This record gives sequence, structure tokens and C-alpha cells, in this order.
Amino acid sequence: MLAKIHVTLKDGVLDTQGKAVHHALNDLGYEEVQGVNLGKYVEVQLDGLSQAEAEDRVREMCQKLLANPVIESYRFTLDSQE
Amino acid sequence: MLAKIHVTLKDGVLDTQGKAVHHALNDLGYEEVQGVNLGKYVEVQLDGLSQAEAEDRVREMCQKLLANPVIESYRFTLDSQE
Amino acid sequence: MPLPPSPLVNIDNIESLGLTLPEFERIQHLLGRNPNWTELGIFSVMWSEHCSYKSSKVHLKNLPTEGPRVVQGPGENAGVVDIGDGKVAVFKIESHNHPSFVEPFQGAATGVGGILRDIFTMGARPIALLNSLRFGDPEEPRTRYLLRGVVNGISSYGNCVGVPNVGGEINFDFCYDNNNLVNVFCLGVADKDRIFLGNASGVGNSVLYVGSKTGRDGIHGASLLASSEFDETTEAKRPTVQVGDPFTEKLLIEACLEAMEHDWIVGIQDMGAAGLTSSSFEMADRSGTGVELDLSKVPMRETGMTPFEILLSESQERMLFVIEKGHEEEAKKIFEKWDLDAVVIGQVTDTGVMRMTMEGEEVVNLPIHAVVESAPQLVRPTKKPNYIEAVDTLNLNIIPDLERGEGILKLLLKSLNIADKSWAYKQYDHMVGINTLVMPGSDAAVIRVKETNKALAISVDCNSRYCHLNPFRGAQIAVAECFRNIACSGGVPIGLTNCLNFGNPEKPEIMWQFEQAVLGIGNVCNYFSVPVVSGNVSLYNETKGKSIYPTPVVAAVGLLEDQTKHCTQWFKNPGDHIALLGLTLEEIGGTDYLENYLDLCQGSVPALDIKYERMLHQLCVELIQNDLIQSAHDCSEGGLAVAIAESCFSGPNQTLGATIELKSSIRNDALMFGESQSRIVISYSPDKKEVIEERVNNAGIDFSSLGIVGGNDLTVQLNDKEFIKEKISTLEEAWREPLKRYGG
Amino acid sequence: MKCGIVVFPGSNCDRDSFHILKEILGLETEWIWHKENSLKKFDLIVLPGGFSYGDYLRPGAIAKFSPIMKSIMEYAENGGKLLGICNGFQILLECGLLPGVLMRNISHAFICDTVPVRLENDQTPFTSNSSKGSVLKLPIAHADGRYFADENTLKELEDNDQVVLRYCDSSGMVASENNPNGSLTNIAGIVNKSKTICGMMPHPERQADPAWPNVDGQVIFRSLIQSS
Ligand SMILES: Nc1ncnc2c1ncn2[C@@H]1O[C@H](COP(=O)(O)OP(=O)(O)O)[C@@H](O)[C@H]1O
Ligand SMILES: [Mg+2]
Repeated sequence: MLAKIHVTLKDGVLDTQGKAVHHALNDLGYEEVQGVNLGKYVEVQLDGLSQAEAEDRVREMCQKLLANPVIESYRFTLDSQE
Repeated sequence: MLAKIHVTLKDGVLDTQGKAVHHALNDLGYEEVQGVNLGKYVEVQLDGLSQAEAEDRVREMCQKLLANPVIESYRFTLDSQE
Repeated sequence: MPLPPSPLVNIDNIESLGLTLPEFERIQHLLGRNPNWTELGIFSVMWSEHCSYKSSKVHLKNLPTEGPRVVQGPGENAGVVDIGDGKVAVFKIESHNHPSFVEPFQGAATGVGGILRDIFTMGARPIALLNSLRFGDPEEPRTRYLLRGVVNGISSYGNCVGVPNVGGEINFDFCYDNNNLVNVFCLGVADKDRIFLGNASGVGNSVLYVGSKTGRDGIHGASLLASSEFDETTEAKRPTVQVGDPFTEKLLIEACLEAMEHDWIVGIQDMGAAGLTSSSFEMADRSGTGVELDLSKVPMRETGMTPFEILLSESQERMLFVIEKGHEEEAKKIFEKWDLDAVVIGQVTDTGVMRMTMEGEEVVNLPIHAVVESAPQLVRPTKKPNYIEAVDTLNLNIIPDLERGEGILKLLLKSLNIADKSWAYKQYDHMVGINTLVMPGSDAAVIRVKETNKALAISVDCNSRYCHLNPFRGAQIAVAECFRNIACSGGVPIGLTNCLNFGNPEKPEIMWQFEQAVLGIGNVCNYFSVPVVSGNVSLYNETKGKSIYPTPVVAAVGLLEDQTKHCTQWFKNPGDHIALLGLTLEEIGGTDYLENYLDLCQGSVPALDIKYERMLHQLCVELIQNDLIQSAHDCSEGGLAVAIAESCFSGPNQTLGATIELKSSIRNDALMFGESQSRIVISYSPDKKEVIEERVNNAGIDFSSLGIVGGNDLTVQLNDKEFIKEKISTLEEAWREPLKRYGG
Repeated sequence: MKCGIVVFPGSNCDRDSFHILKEILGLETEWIWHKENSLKKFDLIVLPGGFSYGDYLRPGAIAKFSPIMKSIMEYAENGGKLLGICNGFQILLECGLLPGVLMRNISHAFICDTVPVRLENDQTPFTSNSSKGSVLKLPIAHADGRYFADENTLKELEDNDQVVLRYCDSSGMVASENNPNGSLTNIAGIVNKSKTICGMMPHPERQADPAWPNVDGQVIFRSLIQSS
């Protein structure tokens, strides 16, 4: 099973890196760019868990390690084919 | 329009961060974790482009700035509702 | 799992591995049979220019490599020089030019990783890094991308492993447009009786693999994989750039140094270029032994790797140890403590043969000495290039002399080659380890040696425009300037390392440049009795037939017996006197002044009198050791005016003005912006005037009083006429801003 | 006074702190290996600077789960004095012993420099050897030093006098021009409510050896000695 996790900054936390990329894109001539947000994308390969178990476990991993609750939020999907 | 871009390391490129997170998760007792890959997730807000135009422009942005073509690959989707 | 079939060995794929037909015939002759594909791969890397020095070896013999302080000269992972008190300095410089052009961040980062391993492999704790960087036309957008990437890569890797990066140089010139240079230097300190070498002696001893797992990264040359035997998609899947993992490197440093406290280590070598192949072959060859390896035991990151791939992989952060039989578990325990893989992959034998198996099948059986020592040694033809005559002349009469100097001074201070480099070095942790007595920003950095009263001064230098105009004298000046930087900090040079960056050696003109530059380095080192103890050669720095300027980068280590007697380049107190040690001649050939003002790269390179140069250095160190001077700054690119201006504002705490008065019969431009060698600007408290003048006189060095520190302006009167008057803050801004703005 | 210095994999200022505490200040000092599960008795524990676990994912995120951290949390909860320098500060925030986060510098680049900081509170065991308002020149060396916390947390920090160091100019003026990394209100170091745990981005251990003329960093260690 493959967990696909997105970790992004919470609303209201200044995304300075996103802002920098935004500027860089505008400078490169992409004036259509109105905003950029930068986050992390984590893929975790899991073995031998049911869908429900996996859900709990991955949520825990996010809370404990993958996201910093002070500034980040997370969401994930589980992909069983892989 | 919202472009949702995933940038990940190409196969065979050492993922130092993924490796560290993998070890950490195993040490924390998540023995079911078989592998971890760490990538970037970028959301780019675009204005006034058609779907086809947006596709070309976002591909260009990825090649020029958002991904490092030597070691990274990228994929994206376009979301018109937003 | 059966091994996938190897490509057949035939003429086409011999070339795809970079071997020539005569080389192949030599291999057949040595073996008395055809090599298999894996064996051929081994020959291809071991006989490559990079590993065999086949074009350069005959010339490198002209460098002095011996001296009473030399503990280890060239030939090992790094050079070792005795600094007394039971300690040695271990150092080397290396290039990572090509990888940094393909991927600037990772290329530069892995360059730092590689040079660090060369140092701690010898048993030394790395205590300082330097870097020498060259980029093309700053107007090209790609140049900016490369600069940022390289600086970021160096900073990420060095900061994470915790070795301070204390100096370097950054230079821009069209000639580096498609061939940027990234040279990195590392200095370590070890106990003299705990030096480790790359030996594989003692039949029955174990070969231990330590560190990161082996992947398909950096398998020698994409060229080699692009052979018709592979399909297009294979290549896309196999990145040729290596990715550095500074965290693992840090663990390796600590674990190796801990292991080295034990007596069961026989030999150690890092898996650098040509990975497992060069480390295993070279170690066995040095000891005249044989080795048996089971490649299936090599820790692998990917599945399905072939022996060829395992042997040629350049995955980073890996070391090969030979340890005494019976101590395997002890060794593994130490590496386990640091969470590192450590696996016995073979044994030392007495056969002189490298025998490798995979899944029980023999895949390599080669006579070690033949592989390591029988690489063809070439005596390539040399020819003085035609351009030399043309650029050597400069008619001063067609260049009108300057009436005023502010404009040119600002132009020079603003030029990226002279402008402040703190944008780069503030991204490097230059203090970690708390040894950096003189931080970047002065002529040479000074690093204290804990547990002693000593310190080491280090500097890296090369003016490649000089080397283009006159490779012999250019190389001489590179060494002279490097030693002068060290003298200005209070040190006496005790060892040198060099990184020779040149174009295609198959061209006689390039080989001539190479030969001349090596002779130039040898000449000055001989005269100063400073041995060359390590180095690196980087050839083929050329694109579409256009070569870089010859760039023989040198780095030297100087000794300060008393670490408190170090000096910096900036003025300290208003009211101090300023003077010039040395003589200014009417020389403007090859200067930054000509290049920036008139767009000319022409003329005779400044003269160099090495006897005078050495007397000057001895005097400077004597003045510093006797606490007679407050500052000493070497006068180089941009000449006297730039040196004085830098002394005004390059200090970390304050900016001071200066009032200068000079009388001279030579041209104004030569006087203020000429680059005559063997000159040092000093400042001192007025009450030291007599003692200093007496010592200078005794030393036989020319002395000119220049003026006084203080005020808010830099004013220069030449022969009673005002030549420069400018706010020092304006000049400082001109110097501080450009690289910051450019690097952004 | 007995000091312990924790060594995480990737710590690289551990030896520097050791040198200052033991060789310069003559204090009894020991290493604490991150894989240990229990602690001896200490009067001060230092979480040193560096790149624990390579700073991969986020600085301090993985170190928080090192085996030793359980005992360190207990030690801290029982009032033991704990000083986190740079990466150590990042770890203290990740494990919640101090509030807030340290984000990427506003310049996005690593900064190594020596900067003035103003002492904001002299009523803590980490600062008592100096006086409020005095200016120290201390080295910084980090890529992730931009202090951030939500408004309530920030207010609480102010109300309880928990800010101990702020970036300033050489005269002690705190203004945005003297903010090297974009930290909220120029915060360079804070303490917990009971003032027993301190985290700071500047490196006092780098400016405490008399081989350099400036030994401003000794203020922090001398305060700890004084209050022990
Ligand atoms: N790439 C770099 N990395 C670190 N320090 C650098 C770099 N480039 C220049 N510096 C530092 O900036 C100062 C000025 O450099 P430079 O003008 O080349 O010195 P010099 O001419 O005396 O050799 C020196 O202290 C040097 O070490
Ligand atoms: Mg100099």
C-alpha cells in the first residue's frame, strides 16, 4: 500500500519560499502567476496492513513526525494497488 | 486555475531525506514502513489562461524553475474550478 | 539470480568505454587473453586520464616533493607535513569541475564530500575548507544559476558536516563560459604517529566495506552507458550525477576517527573516483598483495546491479578498510554505533591477483600490478601557441595616462573579481570548531591548532589571465601570491598543493601551457624550499574547441609558531601610519585595470624576483612576530589603490579613511593600479616608525611612506596633485554591493 | 556544577561546547550519547548546535525521538536546567519544551556572522551575570532561525518575560534593519515559563575562548555557574 501525503503550511503562516518562487516566476515572464504555495509531498510504502489500520497508522505518523502541528497541516490518500 | 505540481527525485537518485525519515519511522515502531520518498508539492495559482495554454506554461515553469531536470521529474494536474 | 549477460567485447564498445585500440592491444598482451566486459570496465577507469595521470605524470616529476617536514608526499590520499609538537597537517585540493557544470549544487557538494574523505582517510580530523571557483560571463543567465548552485552546494555540505569553510576565491571570465571550475581544498590535523595509509597488507586480513549503500549513481561517464548495447530508456533512468549525503559523511568522520584509535586497522582508502575499483586495486598494489572480493556482499541500494555497475559506481560516502583478521566484530561494533553499514566483503591474499566473484561465479581475475602500473605513460608533444607573441606586447604610448583616479578605482572595486566576496562566505559556517583566528575577508585565514600554541595560515590563489599571457610566470606568481598572503597573516609556508586545470592535452599548445605552468610552480617552490605534497590534474576543460585559460590553482599551508602573532589586512586605528614595502614598477600588462577600463587582456605579466619576494616575506613575518605592525595587506589585483581601499573598509568592525601622499616618476595609472609583485601595504602606530624603518633597511627591502589612517575620505595626492578624493563610504558601497546583488 | 552535552548523530558544535565548559571554564563535563536511556545527575544539560539527523525533513524533527529525549524531558519537567543552542533550540521547539517554531531564514540562505543581541531579561539562570539592556556580540550560523509563533503565544512570552535575547544594532536598538533572519520581534532566544529551559540561535560557545578578544558568550555560562 502506498500512502501519499501532502504537508502544507497552515493559513496565516507566511510562506516565504512560496513567495520567492512566485517572484521568480513573475520575473521569468510568467505574469499569469497569482500565487504560489510550497509544501512537501511524502510517499510512504506500507506492508501488511488493512485499509483501516493503515489509515490510523499514517495519521499518527503525520501527527508525530511528518508535519509540525504549529505551522503545518497534512492530508493523505491510500493507494492499495501499489 | 490551480496547478498542482508534484516534484520527485528520479529513480536511482539517492533520496537522503527519504532514507532518514524511513529509519526514523522504523525506529518509532512503524515496522510496516518499507520505503519513503520525499518530494515537493507546489500549488501555482494562474489567471486568464485556457486549459491548453496553462498546460504549456506550467510545463515550462517546471522545466525551467520548479524541478531540476537532472535529478528530478515532475507531474501536474490543472484544476479549473478554483 | 543469474547475472544478466554482459555485452560482448568488440572494437565498438572498447571505444565506448573510452579506451583506444592500442590500449586494448596492450591489455590483451598483458593478460594473454581477451578481458571480459567487467574487466574491460576496470581497465577503462584505471587507465583514464583521471586515475592514471597518463598525460601529466612526466611533467609532475618536475615538482619538488621532498623536505625535512614531509611525512607523506604525493601518491596517497593527501599530503602530510610535520608541524612539530607531535602533530601533522594533512591537506589536498581537488577539482569537481565537470559534475558542477552538469548539476552545480550536487556537483559542488560532492566535491566537498570527496576532499573531506581524502583527509580523514589519513587519520586526520578535517579542520578547514577552502574553495576556488571560476565562472563564465556574468551577463549570461546560466552563470548566475551556476554561481548560486555551487555556493549553495558547498555551503549545504560543509555546514552540515561541521567543517568551517574559511576562504577561497571567486573569479569570472569569458573563458570559463562552458567550463566552470570548482576546486576544493581541505586541511586536517592528526597525531604524527597515527597516520593511516591505503595499504592492503597481511595475507588473510579482512576487507571491510563501510558507509552508504552502492547505487547506480555516477557510473563512470554517461558516454559509456550510451553504447549501442543499451537502449535509450536505460540511460534516462541512470542519472550520472551523484547525490551527496553530508549527514552520512559526518557519521563516517566520527566513526572512522573512533576506529582509528585501535591498532587493528591495516589500511584505509575512500571510494572516490572509480569507486570500489580504484580503492581495492590501489590498496593491494601498494602492498604488493592480492585481494579476493565477493561482490554479492556489497551493500546495494538498488536491485539487479551487475558486477560492472558495482565496480564502477561512484556512490558517495563509502570507505574501504583492511583490518587485521579476528577484529571484524570489534570494527563492526564501532560502525554500528554510528548507524553505518560495515560488511566484510573479502580477504587479502598473496597472489598479486584481484579475483572477484558474484553469486559464486568468477567475474574478474586480473593481475593487480598490470592494471595499476601499466597504464600507458604518454609524452605528449608540446608547442608554444602562436597567440603568445601577439599578446605579449603592449604599447603604453597609445594609452593616455590618468589625470584622476576615483572613476577607475570605483570601476575596479565594483568589478566582480575584486568586489567583496562576503555574499559567498557568509553562507559558509566559517567558525564551527572554534579554531578560526582569522576569518575569511583577510589575505589568508588562520586556524589554531588545539593542544599546541601553533596556528596554520591557508590561502588559495591563481590569476589565470597572467597564466594565459605567460603560463610560466603566471604560475610562479600564483605561488608567490599565495605565500605572500600567508606572510601577511604571519605564517611561513611549509607545504603546497595544486590543482592544475587545463584544456585538451591532445593539443600540443595546451601541453605546452601545462609544462610551463608546472615548471613555474616548481621554480618558486624550490626557491622557497616548500614541497608540493599533493595535488590534482583536471584536463579537457574545453568546449567546442575553446579551452579555458590555463588555471593552475595553488593552495599553501603556512605555520605560525605562536598563534597569538597573527595579523589581518585592515587598518585598526586612526592616526596609524601607512607604508608600502616593496617596489612599484611601470607595469600595467595583464592588469585588472586594463581589462576593466580598456577591455584589454594584453601585455607582459609583472616581473617576479623570487629572491626579493622571499626577503619581503621574511621581513613581514618578522614585523608581525615583534608586534610592530597593525595590518599587512598584499597588493595584487587592482594594485596599490585597491589594496589601500580594502584596508580601509574590509574590517569587520569599522571603516576608516586614509590620506595618502606619494611622489614618483612613473605613470599615475601604473603607480596606483599597476600590479607589480612583491608589495605589501602595512600600517603601524607612529611610535614604531623608527624601529620599522631600521628593520626594513636591514632587510634590504624598499620602503615608501604612504600616509595616515583616518577621516571619512580616501584622498591620494600624487606629486602634489590631487588624484583621488572620495568618501570612503561611497567606495565601500561600490565594493560591497555587486556580488550580493548578483548572487541575490 | 556538573554539565552534560548530548551528542546526536549530526551534532557538530558538541565539541565546541565541551571545550568551553571543560577546558575554558573548568567545569566537570560529560558526554551524553543519544542512544542512552537514562541520565546521571546533572546541573546543566546542553543540546548543542549542528545538524542532528542531517536536519532532514525539518531541523530537530527526528532528534526529538532519540532514546535519550525521554529522560531529558523528565529532567526538564523536574526543573533541570537545559540550554539549547541553535540546532538544540530547534529540538526544544520540536519537542514542545519551548513554544513556537524556527522557520527558514527570510533570505532563504544560511547566514554565518557575528551580530549584536540585546539582553532582555537578567532574571534567569542563563542571563543573571549581566544586566538587562546590555548588548552582546555573538556569532550566528543557521539556515532555519526565523522565530515564529502565533499571536497568543507571542503575547504570553512577553507577559512572562520569556524573551531573553533580541537581535539589535551595536547601540542596542531593536529594529527590523538589524534582524538577520526575519524572526518575529527580532527574537533570538527565549526561556520557558519557569526560566529553567533556554533556547537561542546565537552560539555563546563560539565567543567564550580568550583566544579571541571578545568573550561575550561567557555571560551565559557564567550566569549558569552563578545560579548553580
Ligand atoms: N569562494 C569563497 N569562499 C570563501 N571565501 C572567499 C571566497 N572567495 C573569496 N573569499 C575570501 O574573500 C577574501 C578576498 O578574496 P581575494 O580578493 O581573492 O583575496 P586575495 O586576493 O588576497 O587572495 C579572502 O579572505 C578570501 O578568502
Ligand atoms: Mg591577498
